[in-house]
Amino acid sequence: MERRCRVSGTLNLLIGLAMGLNLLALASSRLPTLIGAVAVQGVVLGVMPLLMEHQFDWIVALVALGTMAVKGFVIPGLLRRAMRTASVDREVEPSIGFVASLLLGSGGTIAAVALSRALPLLPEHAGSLLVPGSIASVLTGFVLLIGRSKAISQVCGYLVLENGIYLFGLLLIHATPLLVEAGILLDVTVGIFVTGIIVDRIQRAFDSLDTRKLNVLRE
Amino acid sequence: MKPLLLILLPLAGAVLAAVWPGERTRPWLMPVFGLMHTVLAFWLLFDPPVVAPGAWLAFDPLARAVLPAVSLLFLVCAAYGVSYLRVRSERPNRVFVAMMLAVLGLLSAGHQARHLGLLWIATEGVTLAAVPLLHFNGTARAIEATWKYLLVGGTGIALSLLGSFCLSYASLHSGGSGDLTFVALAHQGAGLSRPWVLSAWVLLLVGYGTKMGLAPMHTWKPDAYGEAPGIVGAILAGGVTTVAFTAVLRIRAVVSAAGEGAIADRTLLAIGLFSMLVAALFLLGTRDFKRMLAYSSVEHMGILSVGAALGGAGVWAALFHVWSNSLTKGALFLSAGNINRAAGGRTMDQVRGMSIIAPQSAAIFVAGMFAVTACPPFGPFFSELRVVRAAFDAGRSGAAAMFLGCMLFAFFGLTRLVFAIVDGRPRPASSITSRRFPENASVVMPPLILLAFSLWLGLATPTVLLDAWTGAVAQLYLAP
Amino acid sequence: MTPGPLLLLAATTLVAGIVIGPRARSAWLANTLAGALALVAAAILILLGGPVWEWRSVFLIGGEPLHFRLDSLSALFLALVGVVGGASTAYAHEYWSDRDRPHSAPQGRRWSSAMLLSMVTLLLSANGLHFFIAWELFALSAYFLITLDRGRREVRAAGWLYLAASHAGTVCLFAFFAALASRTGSWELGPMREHAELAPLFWLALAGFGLKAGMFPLHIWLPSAHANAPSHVSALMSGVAIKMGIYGLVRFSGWLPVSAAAGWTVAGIGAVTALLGIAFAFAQNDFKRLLAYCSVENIGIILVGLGFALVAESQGASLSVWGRLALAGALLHVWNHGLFKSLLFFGAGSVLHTTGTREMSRLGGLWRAMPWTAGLFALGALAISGLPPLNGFVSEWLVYLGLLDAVTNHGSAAWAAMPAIIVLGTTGALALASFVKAGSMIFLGSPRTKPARLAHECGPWMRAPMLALALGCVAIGLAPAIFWPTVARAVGVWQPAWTGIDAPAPLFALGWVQLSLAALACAAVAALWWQARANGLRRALTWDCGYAVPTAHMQYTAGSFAGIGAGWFAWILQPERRLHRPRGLFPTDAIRLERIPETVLERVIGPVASVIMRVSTAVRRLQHGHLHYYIAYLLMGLSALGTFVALGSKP
Amino acid sequence: MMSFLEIVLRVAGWLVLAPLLPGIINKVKAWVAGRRGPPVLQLYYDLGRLWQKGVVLSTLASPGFIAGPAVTWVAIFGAAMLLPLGPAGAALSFRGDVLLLIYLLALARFCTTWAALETGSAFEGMGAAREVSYAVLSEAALITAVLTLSVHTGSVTLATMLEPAAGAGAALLGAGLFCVLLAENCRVPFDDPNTHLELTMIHEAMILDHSGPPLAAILHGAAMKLLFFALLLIEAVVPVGTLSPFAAAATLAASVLAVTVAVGLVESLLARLAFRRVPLLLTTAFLLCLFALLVAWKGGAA
Repeated sequence: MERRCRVSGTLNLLIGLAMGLNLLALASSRLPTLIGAVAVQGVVLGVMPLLMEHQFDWIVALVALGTMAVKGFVIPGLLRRAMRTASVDREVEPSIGFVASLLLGSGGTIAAVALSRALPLLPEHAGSLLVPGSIASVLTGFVLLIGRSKAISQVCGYLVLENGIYLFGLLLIHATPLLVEAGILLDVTVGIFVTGIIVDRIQRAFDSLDTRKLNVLRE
Repeated sequence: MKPLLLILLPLAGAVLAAVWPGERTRPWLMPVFGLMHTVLAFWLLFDPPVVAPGAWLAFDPLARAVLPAVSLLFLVCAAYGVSYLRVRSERPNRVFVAMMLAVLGLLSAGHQARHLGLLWIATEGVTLAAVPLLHFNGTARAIEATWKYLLVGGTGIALSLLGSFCLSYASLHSGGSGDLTFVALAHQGAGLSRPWVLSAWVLLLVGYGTKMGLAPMHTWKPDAYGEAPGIVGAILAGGVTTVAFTAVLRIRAVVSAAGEGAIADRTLLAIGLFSMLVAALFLLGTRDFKRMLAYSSVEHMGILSVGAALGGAGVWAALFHVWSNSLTKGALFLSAGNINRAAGGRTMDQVRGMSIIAPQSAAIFVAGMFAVTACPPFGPFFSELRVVRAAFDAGRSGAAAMFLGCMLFAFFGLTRLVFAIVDGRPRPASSITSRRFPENASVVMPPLILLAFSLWLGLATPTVLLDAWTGAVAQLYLAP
Repeated sequence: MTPGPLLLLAATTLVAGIVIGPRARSAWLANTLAGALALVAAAILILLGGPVWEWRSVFLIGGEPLHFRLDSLSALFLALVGVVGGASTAYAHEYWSDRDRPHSAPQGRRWSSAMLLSMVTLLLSANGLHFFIAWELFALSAYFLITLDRGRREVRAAGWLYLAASHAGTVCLFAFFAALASRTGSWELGPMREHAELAPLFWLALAGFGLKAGMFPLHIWLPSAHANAPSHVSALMSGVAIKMGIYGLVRFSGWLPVSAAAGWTVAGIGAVTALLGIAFAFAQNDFKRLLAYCSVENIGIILVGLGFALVAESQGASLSVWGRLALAGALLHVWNHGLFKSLLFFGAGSVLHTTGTREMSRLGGLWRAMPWTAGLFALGALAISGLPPLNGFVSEWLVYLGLLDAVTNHGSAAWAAMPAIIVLGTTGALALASFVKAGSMIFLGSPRTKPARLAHECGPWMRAPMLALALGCVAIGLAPAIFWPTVARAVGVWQPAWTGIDAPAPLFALGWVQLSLAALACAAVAALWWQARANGLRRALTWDCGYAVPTAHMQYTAGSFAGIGAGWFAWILQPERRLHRPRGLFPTDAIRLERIPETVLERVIGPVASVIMRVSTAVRRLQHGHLHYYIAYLLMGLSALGTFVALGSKP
Repeated sequence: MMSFLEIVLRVAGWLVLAPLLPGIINKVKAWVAGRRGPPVLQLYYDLGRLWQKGVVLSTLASPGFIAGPAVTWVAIFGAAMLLPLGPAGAALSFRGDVLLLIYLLALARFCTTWAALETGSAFEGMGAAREVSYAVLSEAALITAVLTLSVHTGSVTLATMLEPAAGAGAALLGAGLFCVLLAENCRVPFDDPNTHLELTMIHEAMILDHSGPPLAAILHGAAMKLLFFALLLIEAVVPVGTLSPFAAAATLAASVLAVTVAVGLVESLLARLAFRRVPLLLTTAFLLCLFALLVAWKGGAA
């Protein structure tokens, strides 16, 4: 019992860390910082399932490792490469200012806590911050998607969004079969690979990753 | 076995295409595998297999009611694709053919998925597989369209994943075993935790609605349909959207089993009418006939979700409309592709006098336009009439009035644009480009065949389809 | 003998016409004429008191079994379709010949077969679904007929206006039929007066069918469509097509329970339509537009008859039999207007064919070049002005008589009947003015322009149909008693309480008077002519108060002729004038241009449409190509649906 | 149905007596102006002379130019035959004949204007335009008057409609009908039959180019029309139908004379209205008839 409390305590600590990383992602004015924040968040998320397990389970361990690898290293690496090849200046160029983004992010976090009050939790999840954490990350992802104009930073936003969903998925890690987890990984990896490819193509077609240039198609 | 074959066969074809050496011969893989798929699908349509209740993948009544339409559409488009890829021989077609077949396989998976997660994975797969198809042309515009499709669609998909999680979490309350097949979920019924079900419904509706292209999540549609080749547009509008629609239907059944059917129907009605309104307003002013098709498809998605909101009769009519819309839209997209190539332009400022340059395609385009605006004797007339009748049956006269008003404005916009490009004196430029892309049977027959199917569907709806739809309605409304 | 075989024959010929039309010209003509004759024969079999013909089949179309029914009411319209359809077929043979129109003539043949076929199906269908399908096909084929001459921009514009308006009507009918089917639970049509809950549906029918019939203010599409269509199509449209709207109204007002309010409304709309329609007609300078507006007027007269029939029916059919007279008059006027309006459009067509202009002020003196056309047009003008001894008078007389009886009954209907009678009288006087204007400006005086001087008479294929229609006008005018029973049977179908062949009006006496008047007139003309010849005829320049060299431009023009009357209706006509007065001692030029806009279209619909388009433009700006906003829309949609659900699902 | 002799008498009466009225009017005008004036039978001489004269046809005129006057005359004659003469009744009477009556007058108008426009002269055009336009108002007034009568008597047959007096509304109706009479016959103040300024005429302007027998037909027709309206006015106001034949005949004769003199007096005392005022006067006539209708309606309701 007290192990559970300690576990959920450390878990909540990590979740709090992830939320903090959200705010960092929002505040970071340079791409490398942003990518870094996202990478660290990925690693943190990867650790969580191990903590939630009462007894050691290979498959879960594999999933955790896979997540850590992909979210923490592969994708950030990809993005860095894209950034280097595109030789974009490292500024983030927000279309929503940093302060505004921060306010939105923190507002989102508060809203997340408020929303999660309305949603009943199972007893074993009582007191865990998973739900507010995930909602906060999703909202942060949206703010990044809406408020950043570089393709790379939008991809980061998308990643944060995915992380939020992953956080939520942890609620179900006991109940739902691995299928969903596999789904997450598949989605993230394939999604990011494709994103990487497209980012690359955008860079070649428009020799820039500024998506504000991508508004030819309009009414 | 057969249901699984429906999925594996095209995927195998995709692999084959990926390794196939001959650039000229590769396109033939599409019609070949398409034909096998269609034969299989109609075989299953005529003699439906028994479905194990716990199965994750099965050719259940709902799949039976929709999948053959997609398969048929794909077959005709594939036949068209052969000649299309011949005229576009300057582009490598390896990825294109492989991904077309992959899309078909994943579509079949999505239609047959009876498991929340599986359904989501299949839909996601379709989304990603369609990406290379979208920027087949490789132009900057195509890439921009793809980027928007990917991010908007991806966000939608992410939300639907979150929704699926919410639904499964809802099922964990009152001791759910975590079995996410729709049957099991519906069986839990009122046991599902109400707040989670509702949030799941919202997230899933937005997520799959993005794939369907319901307003305001439709923004990717005009760009994607506008820049993709006509054949891809046809598959997207007639196939991919239907997966999302069947997903919505399945989830709606679970939600109503949880006792929230009324609010689910209200949301469907609201978003459907909103989509129709937005589409009508866009259609009134748009000048690009391929984007026009996209908005018209938004309108028809609205019609589908209105139908889905009107109870059994409405869902029946909606399934009917899935068929008639897929086939008619297919005809429109293919003939639009012909016109686009012949005229070398897409807006009513660049394109004029197509009745002189490409008479047959223009005639098909006009006929298809009348068909898609619910003029008899084509399919959509009958299905939309049934939707309206269902609305009156459900006592929703106001909804019916708004529905018809949007139809009217859509008609104004469509006729305005279509006749602008069909009539008048052609531009000299287009008479040159048209010589490079002459009309021949291989590009005229496929849309004509689709139109003929739509006609046949309306005038003499085959009984097997009738009871397929009835069966699907029974499956969806069996929940207590 | 049942009409079945004849109808089958007609259907086959029409279907064959669609197939062979583009290629075999003469074969198509013979074939379609045969079909038209078969239709007329079939209609006559029923109108002569034959039993109602009914045919059911297990063959499903759109999931509904075929069910055809031909009773006196539909036979009445079927006969009109046959007569006018046949006439316009023959007329088109020369008027829209392959020699002049190599491209559009073949298409024209195909589409007119299609239109006739769909109208016949519409008249026969006893199943709502098939009725509606036929209705829509008829509207579409009419569109393609109107825009036969697609090359011209104004034709396309007129065609699109027609298409848009007719689809607006279709949408009303969409709702009407869907609601009917959902409330009765079946698509079968038939008397359902006992279902009181169906009464509100009549308003939908009124909007949908009235729009096609051209009732004010839904007539906006009519003038430009009739004016820009080829004349044989105008004749078909004006003679038959708009009558399909009337058929729908009569048919469903006979089947559905109709509230008294609906009756009053129809009558009121009819009166307004008649008066304003003819006011617009009087002011026109384009003779085909004049004819088109005059169709609006006649529809108004028909609606007045129908409206009072509805009022009578709602006050107790057996008590107020005057409604029977009004309805009979209206139905007879359907025939009459079909005959003389097609005749007039044919006449207008042959003028247009040879002079190439629709401006009355560019014509004049054509009687010398085209005596046949002039004479027949004059006859048509007499008939349409409702003057004895021709058919127009008979039907208007019946309507008047019905209204007068309503007045003398001192019932509540009298309050509406008295103004209606006065309006009808005024309308008649204005109609007379309009057609004196049209006839004289086109055919009398001296040619105003070169084309008018070089005009030539039309050939036999255009003359024969006009003669046939003119004969019809004379026949109904001189022997109304013969035609009464047919109309009476149709009325009996509409309201069983009004069955019976005995005429409540002395049609026999009227017929004799008209006959003797006609004879007397001929005798008087002959006598006068003979006496003048005996005393010696001398041709000389028009005296014109001794003006030495009168020129063609000194003649009164269409505009100046209508000046006084149009001035009284300036409030609705809103003429747009461009006036450049002569200035100085030796003025070189002076211009006075006048244009009569379609007021409802340009002053009401136009602004509304532009507002809607502005909204659409504003909405379309949201699709500005910025991905960030697209995702923001997605988020908004999410939150909107969330709140909707959260608010909506309070247990 | 009446005997053959009676028909002949009636026809002869209409043909012979009609041309007397214009003569009387002119005599009255001359008398008021203190001149001797033309003989009362002047029109007879003119008709006789015209019937013998040759015809000058405009080069533009079609056969309609001759047919027009003939049909006009027949139409007016037909209307005259439908008009009941007190107890003698009409030559032919049936339900709804009153409408035929009105439309026969319209037919006459159609033919007159048509014939007028044959010549392509601006004056004829002018006259015709005025004729058809003012007819709109006068026809409204006439039909309202008819409506009044049929409301009053509850019948739509002239013979019964004209039998009793118009009751309370008689004075209004008489005034209205008198205006209609003046307008329809183109007398002052609507039109001036013998001014010499064609610009200001209606009826005379329309027949400028007619000559010989057609002109004779027109003049005789006009005279019949005048008599017709006089009789209609009288029978609407005076219950002639209820009197004994001789009394009725006397009353008719006397009151026709009275109406004619009245017309003459109006012509000599009033000046012709400006054309833009004409519609005003006609509307007044229409309103008079309308009030008569309302009175009759109240009476009928009571």
